Amino acid sequence: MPDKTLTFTSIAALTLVISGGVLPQWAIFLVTVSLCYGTVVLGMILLARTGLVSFGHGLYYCLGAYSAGTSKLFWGISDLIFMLLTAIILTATISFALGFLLRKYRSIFFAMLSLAFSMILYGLLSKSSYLGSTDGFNVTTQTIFGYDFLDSGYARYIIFLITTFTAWLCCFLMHLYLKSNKGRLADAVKDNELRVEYLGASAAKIIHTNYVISAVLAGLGGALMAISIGHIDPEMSYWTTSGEFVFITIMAGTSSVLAPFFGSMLFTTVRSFAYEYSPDTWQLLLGTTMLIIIIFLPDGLWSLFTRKKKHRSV
Amino acid sequence: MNSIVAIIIDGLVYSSWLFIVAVGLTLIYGVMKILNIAHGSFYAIGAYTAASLTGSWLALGYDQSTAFLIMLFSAVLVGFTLGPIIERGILKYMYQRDEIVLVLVTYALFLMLEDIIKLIWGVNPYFLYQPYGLLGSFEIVELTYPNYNLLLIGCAITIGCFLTWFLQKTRHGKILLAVIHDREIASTQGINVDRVYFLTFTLGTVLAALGGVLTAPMISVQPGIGAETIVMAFAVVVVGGLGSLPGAALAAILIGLVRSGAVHLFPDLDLFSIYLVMATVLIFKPKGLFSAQEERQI
Amino acid sequence: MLQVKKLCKTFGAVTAAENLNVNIDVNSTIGLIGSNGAGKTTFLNMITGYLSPDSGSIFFRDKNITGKPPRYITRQGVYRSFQIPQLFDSMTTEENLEISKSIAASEISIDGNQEAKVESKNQSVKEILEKFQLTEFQNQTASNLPEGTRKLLDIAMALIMGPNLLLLDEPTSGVAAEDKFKIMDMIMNVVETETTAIIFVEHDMEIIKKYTNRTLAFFNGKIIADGATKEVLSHPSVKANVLGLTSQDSKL
Amino acid sequence: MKSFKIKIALVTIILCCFSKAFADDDAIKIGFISYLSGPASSDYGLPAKHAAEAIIKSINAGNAPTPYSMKGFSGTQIELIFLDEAGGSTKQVTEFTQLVMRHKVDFVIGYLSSTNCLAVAPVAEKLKILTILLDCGTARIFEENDFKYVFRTRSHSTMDVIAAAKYFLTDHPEIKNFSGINPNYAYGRESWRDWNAVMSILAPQAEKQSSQMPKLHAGLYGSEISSLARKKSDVIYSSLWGGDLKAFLMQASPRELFKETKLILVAGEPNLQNLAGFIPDGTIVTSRGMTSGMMENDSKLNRWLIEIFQEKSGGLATYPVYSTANAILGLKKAYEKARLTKLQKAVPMADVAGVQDGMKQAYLPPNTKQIIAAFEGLDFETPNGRVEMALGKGHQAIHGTSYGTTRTKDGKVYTENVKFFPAKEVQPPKNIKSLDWILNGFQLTK
Repeated sequence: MPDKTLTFTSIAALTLVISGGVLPQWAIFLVTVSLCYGTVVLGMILLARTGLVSFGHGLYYCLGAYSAGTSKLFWGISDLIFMLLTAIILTATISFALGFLLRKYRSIFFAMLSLAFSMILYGLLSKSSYLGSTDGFNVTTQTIFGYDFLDSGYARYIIFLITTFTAWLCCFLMHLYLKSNKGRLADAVKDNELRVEYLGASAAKIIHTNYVISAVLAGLGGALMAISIGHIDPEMSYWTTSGEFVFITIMAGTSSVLAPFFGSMLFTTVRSFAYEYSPDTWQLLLGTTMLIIIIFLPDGLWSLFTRKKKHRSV
Repeated sequence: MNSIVAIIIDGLVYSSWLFIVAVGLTLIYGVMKILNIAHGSFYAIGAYTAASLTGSWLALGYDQSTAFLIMLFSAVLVGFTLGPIIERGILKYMYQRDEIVLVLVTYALFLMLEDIIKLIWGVNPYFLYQPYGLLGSFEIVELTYPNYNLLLIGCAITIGCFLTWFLQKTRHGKILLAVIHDREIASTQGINVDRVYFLTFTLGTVLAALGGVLTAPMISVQPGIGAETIVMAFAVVVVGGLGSLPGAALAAILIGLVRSGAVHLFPDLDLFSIYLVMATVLIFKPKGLFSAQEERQI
Repeated sequence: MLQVKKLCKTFGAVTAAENLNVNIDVNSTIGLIGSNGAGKTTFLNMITGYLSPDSGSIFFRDKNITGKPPRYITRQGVYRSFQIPQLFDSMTTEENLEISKSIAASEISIDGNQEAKVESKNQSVKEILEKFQLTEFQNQTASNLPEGTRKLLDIAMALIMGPNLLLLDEPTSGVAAEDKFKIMDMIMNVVETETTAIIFVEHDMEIIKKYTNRTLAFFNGKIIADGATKEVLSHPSVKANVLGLTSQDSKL
Repeated sequence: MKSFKIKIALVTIILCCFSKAFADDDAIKIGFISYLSGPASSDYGLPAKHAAEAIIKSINAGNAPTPYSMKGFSGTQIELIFLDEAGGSTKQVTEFTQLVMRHKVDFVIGYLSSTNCLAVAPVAEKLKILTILLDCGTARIFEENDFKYVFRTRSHSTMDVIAAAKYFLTDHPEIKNFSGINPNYAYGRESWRDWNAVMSILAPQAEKQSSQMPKLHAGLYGSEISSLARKKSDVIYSSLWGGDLKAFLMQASPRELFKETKLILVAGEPNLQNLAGFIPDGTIVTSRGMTSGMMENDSKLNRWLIEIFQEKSGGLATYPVYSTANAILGLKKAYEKARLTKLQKAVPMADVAGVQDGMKQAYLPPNTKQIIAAFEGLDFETPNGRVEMALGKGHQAIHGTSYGTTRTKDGKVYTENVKFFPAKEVQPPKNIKSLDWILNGFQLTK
């Protein structure tokens, strides 16, 4: 039986790829940025399903971006694929190490300790004049699989394709993971950690695994963002950046792997327009939206699409 | 030797400020289990109100020493207006929700209030410089300190003592402690938790505003001061153990001294000395310095 | 199968366990009785790893499990139920059982200990649902189930892998009086008694009399009587310290 | 049913937003970005925004004095689109792209923060949109890159540091030691690094004592002040600005930090009057190359700017106002010059059809390439004097700057002993990075 979500994900990705040929440049850019955000939020969703909210995921977002951005500096390579790989390796390593500590924490304490770590990175990067301090530096991506695409005139489209492909792949794998026995433990841990322990599984290990996965996704999102924006700075690790991810997570809801992409698409679009039409009161708008969603749609916007189904089953 | 004295004095002054700014946050968390990000906005609104009210009061030609009364009035005014509005209007409907969701609710409020402040006071900075120099100054180890710093330390001690007395000795305080200890048991024993929440949130808001009011004479009151302060207050509260009053006091002193030491000895570390303290404490004491060990009933 | 030696535990000034020595063999059904705070649940909690004892040791099938985490002990085949049902509230009854089974069946190594695997005596989810008469509830979310059903599901989750030692914490509390025997019958029906030992905490002496062949009576953290149920219940000290209180309770 | 309606509403909102994007008309559109929220908005971002509005209004009406008296840009009206600079560089790049691609703005003027300038410049290059950077101090932009589409119509901040040292050392050549308090972010760090470099060349005997780096927008500076006070240095160098500077001075002056210590402020506090009462007499302040009420300047252009800004916002024209004027006037000059060149070149020749076509072509507005060609190396009059696009292959402006010392009288801050430093004295020549120039002893090579 073909899985509905997977089919839909693939159709959506294909539609994006095709429409990329016709869409105006600015829309392609907006979609690329949304997909980068979406990839980060996809990881946040896995954490949220495990019952954790991180106010410091900017740490991995920023690490991913910096490892991609510095690959030219440290390795002399500015190949897109290599940049993504370094981001994956770095975020996986660091999150694996920090995971031993963070897996002991829950709720607010998890949120706060991860915030502290991301702010330490912010402090370190701000101090390092070598990496441009708070000004950051520009990132140039020259090749992909060795093919020099930068000056081909299709650079933006190629980056868009890669981002779409990565987002699709992550979405696909995440969906399979969440459906698998191991993935379903996330919900179990969120619901009742004690019971999980008394069934013989280690909640800490489940949390650790999911933490690493979500960190890698954040790193990938960050690296893709660095590549498509072309600039990185320590602000990516500041707590307000993480706050944005949390915002999208809550706004979109955690019930589907498509929700984060839908959420970040909406978020970037609305922000872009709110910014323009009410530059003085866009925070008011953002806050009000958030409050309304929390009050009236506790399961996020995605629940609008699934609500009917639930009614039927009850 | 001199430098040690300077580190301690500077540290204590900064600690007092941290404590004043954070105490409302820890009180609200203790009773209501809400980590209130909007605390930063209350702080900012307190500062704005004090700066504009006291400013226009002094412009009327009243004696400068009356400024302190107006400042105190500002804190109470802000607390008793904003606290009830937000608690009754929004938070009341949220109590059954998850702790993290409540954080997000207050984050939304924070975003909204940031813009509302701009709509009310505009973006031009306000100054309330008179009170800072008004009290004169004292000299120690060849350094001059304004007596306003002593006022800050005094206020911190007074607030700490008052709250301790209130919680330990008064009926209302004991009720609060009961709610802090166990919300469900308290409500089954006939305590009106709803009212306790209302009072706590109002008191917490007054304290937040007081923090802003007391800081106003030292800074330029302008957009964005709330966001900078709330992170500091978080650090204090988390290091101290969420909801613990003595914890907040100890954490404020610890962070204040560490920061002051860093500024004097390793100025480059200032930026993240606070987060280092936070991370270090949390690594060894996952729930902060003071926290009741929660044993789950099974 | 289970050897408990000189087990002690104090909470501040309260002694919850004082020099407990118990040996339990396969094919025994044991009741724990005692007033509230006598140390019954603490005893269960120490065996299952929720609390670690101050001193003393616990061996299960000749393996030292003292102070090990719950998941390790569970993997040895010690399963338990809870006084307050511990369910996955956002999932349906069926999913609760499925996930329990999948955790127990998966071969995740625990703390690198590969040996610690459950000897599975597979019961299918369907069978358990039927045996516990949960089939009609299988698609209902756990949080919406009636209290008695939650209790049943909680026990069913402990039973799904066929434990070697089953610990039940007040299996019939919160259950309507007329249903309590039904529940106990279901449990006994599912457990393969020849390879399993059952320990349960119970206040109801009728249940104790009907289902146990051995009883431990707790008082102030000590075991004041241990033996055949009949003997224990007629033990004078038990009568005074345990039954006296409980009979008073039931009058109130 | 209800959820279906909500879905429709959502989709409609998104569609509406998108469709708004396709409106178009003949006016020249300029995107203008400055801080409209956050700590930098009150003293920097908003005066810049108000200035832009006032200047464009005046230019559109043809009320600006010569040589800028032509209506609009060569007669074409100008339209401004404002955006907020707050929120980090990722957002800025996104918004910049939106501005250019969706709104099809013709030019972009903006950015006060160096971070945003660095982030946006390569994107402007990629999108081939002429972008004028408004302020951003860092010298890195044109020293580390070759940009074709990006210009900066004011000098970078190295000038402030060099002029500060020269000004101070004229009166205190015997300086023994110095301390610094600078905000802990790229600008503060760079400024402090440059100061140390300049001192190592101009006053090698001077010893660095305390080097404070408070967090940006820290608010409380008690410990920093104690630490500085204990050192009793000859001079304290500071690149604090805005609310941070005010807070620092408010806390430092009752503590008599400046009794024996001079203070140098290089961030060009836009509104010195805000500091009346806290700023110690004898503080060395700079105009950052802009008039800012420090220099007597009675040019027509200056009077015009002061007047229209006063009318718009009721305030004094401060240095962000002058920066804005530089950017807009520079662009206007380049645009009109490009058009003129184009007209001059369009000599009708040959057959009739060719003449018509040629005329048509000539009267079309100049394209970006032509404007860039006109802009490179341009020099033009501004309300605060002459600006020359001399560095960065004609993309980076240089101009003179002035320093003075403050004296507060009757609640007003006055500047005395104002000294003007011509551009060439405080700006590196072409083809050398400013830090290298300083370390080479202000020579091209040693």
